[in-house]
Amino acid sequence: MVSSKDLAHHFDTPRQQFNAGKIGMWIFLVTEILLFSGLFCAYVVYRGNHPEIFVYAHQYLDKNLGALNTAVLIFSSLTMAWAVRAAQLEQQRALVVLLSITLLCGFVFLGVKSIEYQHKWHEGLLWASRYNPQSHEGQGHETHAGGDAAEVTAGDHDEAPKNVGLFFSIYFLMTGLHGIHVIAGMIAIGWVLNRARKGHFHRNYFGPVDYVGLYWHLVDLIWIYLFPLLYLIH
Amino acid sequence: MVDFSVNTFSSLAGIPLADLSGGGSFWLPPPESVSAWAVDNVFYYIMYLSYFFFALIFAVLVLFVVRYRRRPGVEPVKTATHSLTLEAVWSLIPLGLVIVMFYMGFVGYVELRSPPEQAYEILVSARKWSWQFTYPDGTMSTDLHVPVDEPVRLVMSSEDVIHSLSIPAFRVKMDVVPGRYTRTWFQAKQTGKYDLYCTEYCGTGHSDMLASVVVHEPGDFDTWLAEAGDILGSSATPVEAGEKLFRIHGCGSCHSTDGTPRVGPSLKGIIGETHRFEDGSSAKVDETYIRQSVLEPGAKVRQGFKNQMPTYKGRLSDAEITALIQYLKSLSK
Amino acid sequence: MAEPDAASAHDEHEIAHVMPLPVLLGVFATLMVLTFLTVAATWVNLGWFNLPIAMGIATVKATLVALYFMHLRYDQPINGLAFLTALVFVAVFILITLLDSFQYQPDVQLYRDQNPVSTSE
Amino acid sequence: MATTVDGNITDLPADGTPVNYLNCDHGIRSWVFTLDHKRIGVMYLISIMASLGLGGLMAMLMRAELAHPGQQLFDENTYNQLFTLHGAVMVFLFIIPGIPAALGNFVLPIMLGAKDVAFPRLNLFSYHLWVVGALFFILALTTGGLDTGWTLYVPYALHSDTRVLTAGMGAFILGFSSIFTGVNFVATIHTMRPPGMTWFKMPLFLWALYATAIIQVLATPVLGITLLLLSAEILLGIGIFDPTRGGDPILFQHFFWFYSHPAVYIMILPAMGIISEVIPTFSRKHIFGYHLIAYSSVAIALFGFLVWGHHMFVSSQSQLAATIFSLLTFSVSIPSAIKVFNWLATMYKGSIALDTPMVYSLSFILLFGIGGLTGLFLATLSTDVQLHDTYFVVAHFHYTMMGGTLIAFLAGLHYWWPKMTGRMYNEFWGRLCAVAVFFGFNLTFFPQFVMGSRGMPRRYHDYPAKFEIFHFLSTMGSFLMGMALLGVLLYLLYSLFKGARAPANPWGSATLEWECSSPPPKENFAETPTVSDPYDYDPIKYDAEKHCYHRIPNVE
Ligand code: HEA
Ligand code: HEA
Ligand code: HEC
Ligand code: CUA
Ligand SMILES: [Cu+2]
Repeated sequence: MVSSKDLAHHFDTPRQQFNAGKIGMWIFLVTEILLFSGLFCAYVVYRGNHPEIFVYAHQYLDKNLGALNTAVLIFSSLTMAWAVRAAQLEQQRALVVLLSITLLCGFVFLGVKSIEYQHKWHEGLLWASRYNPQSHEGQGHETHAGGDAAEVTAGDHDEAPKNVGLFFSIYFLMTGLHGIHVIAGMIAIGWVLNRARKGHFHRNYFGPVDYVGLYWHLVDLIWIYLFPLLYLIH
Repeated sequence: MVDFSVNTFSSLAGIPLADLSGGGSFWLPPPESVSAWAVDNVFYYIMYLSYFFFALIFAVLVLFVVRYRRRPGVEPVKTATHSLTLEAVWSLIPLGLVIVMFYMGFVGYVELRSPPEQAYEILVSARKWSWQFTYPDGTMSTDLHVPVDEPVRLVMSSEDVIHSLSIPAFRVKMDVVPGRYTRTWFQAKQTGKYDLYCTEYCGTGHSDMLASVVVHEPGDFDTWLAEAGDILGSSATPVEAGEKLFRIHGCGSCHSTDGTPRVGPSLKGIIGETHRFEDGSSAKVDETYIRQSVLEPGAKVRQGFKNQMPTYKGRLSDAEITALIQYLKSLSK
Repeated sequence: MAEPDAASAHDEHEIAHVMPLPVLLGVFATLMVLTFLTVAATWVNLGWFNLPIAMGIATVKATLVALYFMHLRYDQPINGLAFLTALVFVAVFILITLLDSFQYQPDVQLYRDQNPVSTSE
Repeated sequence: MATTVDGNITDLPADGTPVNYLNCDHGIRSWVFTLDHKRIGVMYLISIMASLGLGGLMAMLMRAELAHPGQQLFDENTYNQLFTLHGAVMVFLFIIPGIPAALGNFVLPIMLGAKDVAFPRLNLFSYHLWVVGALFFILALTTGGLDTGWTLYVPYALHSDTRVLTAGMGAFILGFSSIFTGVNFVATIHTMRPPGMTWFKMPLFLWALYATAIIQVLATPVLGITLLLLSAEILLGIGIFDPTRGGDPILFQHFFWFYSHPAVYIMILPAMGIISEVIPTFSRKHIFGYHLIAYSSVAIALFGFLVWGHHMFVSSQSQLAATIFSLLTFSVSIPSAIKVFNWLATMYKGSIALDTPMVYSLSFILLFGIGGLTGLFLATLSTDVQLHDTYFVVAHFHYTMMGGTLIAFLAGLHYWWPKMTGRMYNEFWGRLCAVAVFFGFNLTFFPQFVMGSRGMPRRYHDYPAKFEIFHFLSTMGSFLMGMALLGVLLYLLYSLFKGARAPANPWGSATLEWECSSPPPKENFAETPTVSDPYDYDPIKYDAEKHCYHRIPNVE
């Protein structure tokens, strides 16, 4: 029941084909991890040497929006993993629905991000060379129960340590690169979704769903670290 | 065009293949600093090991190729396809040897990197493409002058890109990095003149970024310092003073005085000319203009050039600039 | 080539392990709770200790995602191995670089104190 | 037809030449969009040869300029662009893809007994990426060039008014091309091995490619992010690397070398793999110490990640880090030593034939020996202070990259040439040029050791007269070598048209790629071949009147 178009000429069994694809995907994820490692390295080096910059600057990030996006991504990870299960069990309708939800979550995530970026833009909280903060009336996000006093007074400039721009350079690099990966993931999901609607997948051929799933989970994984590193600094 | 004629060789004939004077060898120049041993000892240790291993490999290789060359009727002999003992031998012996290598190198490195406490400190400032050495009394020079038999510590930093200060005769090399200090030191063993190179690629003038190290008798050093100290005073005319300043402050690395443009325009006979600028405006070159060019070069950027000139605000006194202007004027005639 | 009887048995699969629904939902719930915890942890000031906590929780979350959402727990070991290798090398990269930059920071700081203009934003 | 005898070929077309991957279908599209690993390998081969020619041409020009002190042909800026582009082209366009993507692509699946690599589409994509990357390089070269040195150090790269962005983008794309090759090879070796091909039945060339793939996958992404950060620095001014914005230029060097040191083992491991195939074949002896050679490849790959700081001993890296890096660097030299001695031991009591591939392999052992041993001078902390950024380093890495990798590449090229093209090249010219290259090479680069240790800095357009003799000799040598290599190109091209038809197994090798006809059929093997010890030459018997070897399954 494996049609020849599902099994490439150079493979013997669907299992061999699936495992090959899976290893391939994992190796690719490895490269993605090392791609991000550069940014994490920069982050660690600068935070290690200039903690004051990070403590001062992180409060301009909106913790709540960050948390919201975290939730959205985790939920999308659930639907994605579920979609893989659906594909394996040939539950075609469920597959289509779940993939659609995942894709939707992607859009929500990007929406929230763009709101955050707009704020930064207006307040001039940009990377080193464009960093010129406006008067901080606008920034009042960081006011949850017991936000510690040291940070609330950060409005006036003489409080500001040197080279705060570096924090925002790193912030935009990390979230930016992650955002690009989200978009790439969404394109991939869109492609799988389209094939799912045409009913391409069955219990002996669901590799693409699984691989795209892995990729999407990695994007989630990276965010799981970005969130506390950028938004939740003390 | 390149000439490969025979007389090339005759022209080369003069050069000695090995510089054996004063402990130099085919490989290394004579060691002129007290810590040269830090490099030389381990260098020769590795060198002789390399001779040995290369000879060994070469000999075995030739022997096998000759002895076991393929000949009709001669079949290869089956021998062991592996032998832990053998393989252990030729991994453990090298292992031991390299551990010694590392240790010797480490000891030497520490020597080269730890200047004695009471060393004579000279500030080094590197820029495209010249060196500037500042002595404790504020005196500046473009060649490095040091007293013999006295430890000298160099505290270095760069104004633009990364450079690297290298004095092969002293076994000294250290990068000069913008935005931070780097340090190195040496103690010259005898008076003389030695080469100083820039060994980190820094652009167009990289291979011209040379200087000499002049090692003086202690007495001579002080007299040199004294007169190098006040340029205006020690020179007969303002023009002469201006000429010195022009050298010391490295103007020459960007400006020729013979009319050929380099990174910056040639300064030959510019006084009185009218120059157009990148922003389209133009002005007559006079004292005020030159003063401005030196203090805020970006203000008027000469057409066809980029705003690459560093400002000399705070580095040149008003009197010195006047001297420079006198010198530039003298070029016009 | 799939045996028909394999198809009949629910959740049985001849190519790869199928993740039971309860597991998926359970993992999701845990992840959400942990997310809330990290945010909550920042409401109380534990000084330097906040960082390890945040990182610890993040790592637990990451592990859950990797093991269950990404099937690593039931996958061929090689994939997990690849994943771990990546992490090890990332650690090497970051730690050695960090160690070095810590070591030479004083020379940078000294320069900045003495030449304030040249390194402002 | 010799080719039909033991190749598993079923049908013969009218003209008598058996169907093979070359003549199975025609037209440019059947090449540009092929999924056949063999055709992709061939396209890679042509491309990297062209790159080698380009890089070599620039090298010749550089040497001409350096023949004498003072300006000969070019001004400083032109010279700076020459050595930068020479280095960048040779590294990113030639030597990194060189052996794995060209020769590896062709033989890996066949050696494995597989029909193709795991992901043929990815394989083709990787080649197309290579072409795009190369185009970016050409673009940079033609529109303003590049003058940063191949190491792209900041802050100079930020100040340079040449095409840093274009070239950086090119290198970025080439990086992904290399990554995809690596992904493909790992997946292939893990999942495409036929029954019987256990890990330790694999030819050592495959072990080498596997180890290489590990590095490609783990290291190259860091080059990617480094180049992204560099571009962001230039375009946006993010300040991470820019001291005038509170950034740290040394950090860039850490990033760069975290990739670029492992990259040198991307260059050498496949080369060592080729040597491990050629030497046993032409000695008709089982390779000595198979397991240790296999393990040492992996060991080199992994240790190679822990030593990048040895490029920064005088860069104002901290003394602590420098010490650690120096110590770890030596750890790599041990596995290399093991390989060298095991190759020698393999020849012991063999029956050594000095065919061209073997001549190259022998010169590899000598030249890489020198290159590696001089690496020890550089790995040693105090001596590196004297030698860093002098011609000693230049000589070191040419002995390893050119004397090592390029020579091994030539060995492999001649070794598999009959298999790839179905033609034999002229042995006499082959040996002659191999010897000429050897002497030309040493004349070019040995003097550079001497002037280097005497203090001659690298990347110098002009130099003090005391170094003239060495530079002059070096230039002479390089012209000799250039001519020899041109000779190689010529007789190889000649053999394509006039060369004798190649039998399936001209050298008497025991690995699988010699079981199928030369050139191989499209699917490599009609039925999966039986796997046996790749270095057992007993069943390989010489067939005098056909001048080729056959596998006679020996009956115990
Ligand atoms: C194919 C590429 C290749 C290879 C294989 C190597 C191999 C090695 N390299 Fe090299 N290296 C480069 C390419 C390569 N290198 C390049 C391109 C640069 C310069 C980049 C730039 O700045 O532009 C460089 C620069 C470089 C430096 C920095 C120098 C400087 O800039 O100051 C150092 C320092 O440690 C170094 C060390 C080594 C060592 C220890 C090995 C070892 O792996 C060698 C191991 C081999 C042997 C040891 C020989 C075989 C063994 C024997 C013959 C038995 C006897 C052995 C013992 C007694 C130990 N290399
Ligand atoms: C694979 C790597 C590789 C190879 C093979 C070579 C090959 C050569 N290199 Fe290169 N070189 C580097 C990598 C390489 N180089 C690197 C990385 C640098 C550092 C750059 C930097 O500092 O940034 C460097 C720097 C460098 C310098 C130092 C420049 C300086 O510091 O000022 C010199 C100087 O002599 C030099 C010379 C040569 C010579 C004479 C050859 C010769 O061996 C060339 C011989 C080859 C040929 C002559 C081509 C022949 C081929 C054919 C004829 C086939 C042609 C095919 C077609 C035309 C289709 N190289
Ligand atoms: C790093 C290179 C560099 C150095 C060092 C340098 N200059 Fe310049 N200079 C330039 C460049 C480039 C220009 C043209 C652009 C401009 O006008 O600012 C220039 C312009 C000038 C001009 C205006 C020339 C004209 O024709 O209008 C004068 C005068 C001048 N420099 C004097 C000096 C003096 C005096 C010094 C040393 C004390 C000096 N420069 C050092 C690069 C340099
Ligand atoms: Cu300054 Cu090179
Ligand atoms: Cu290295």
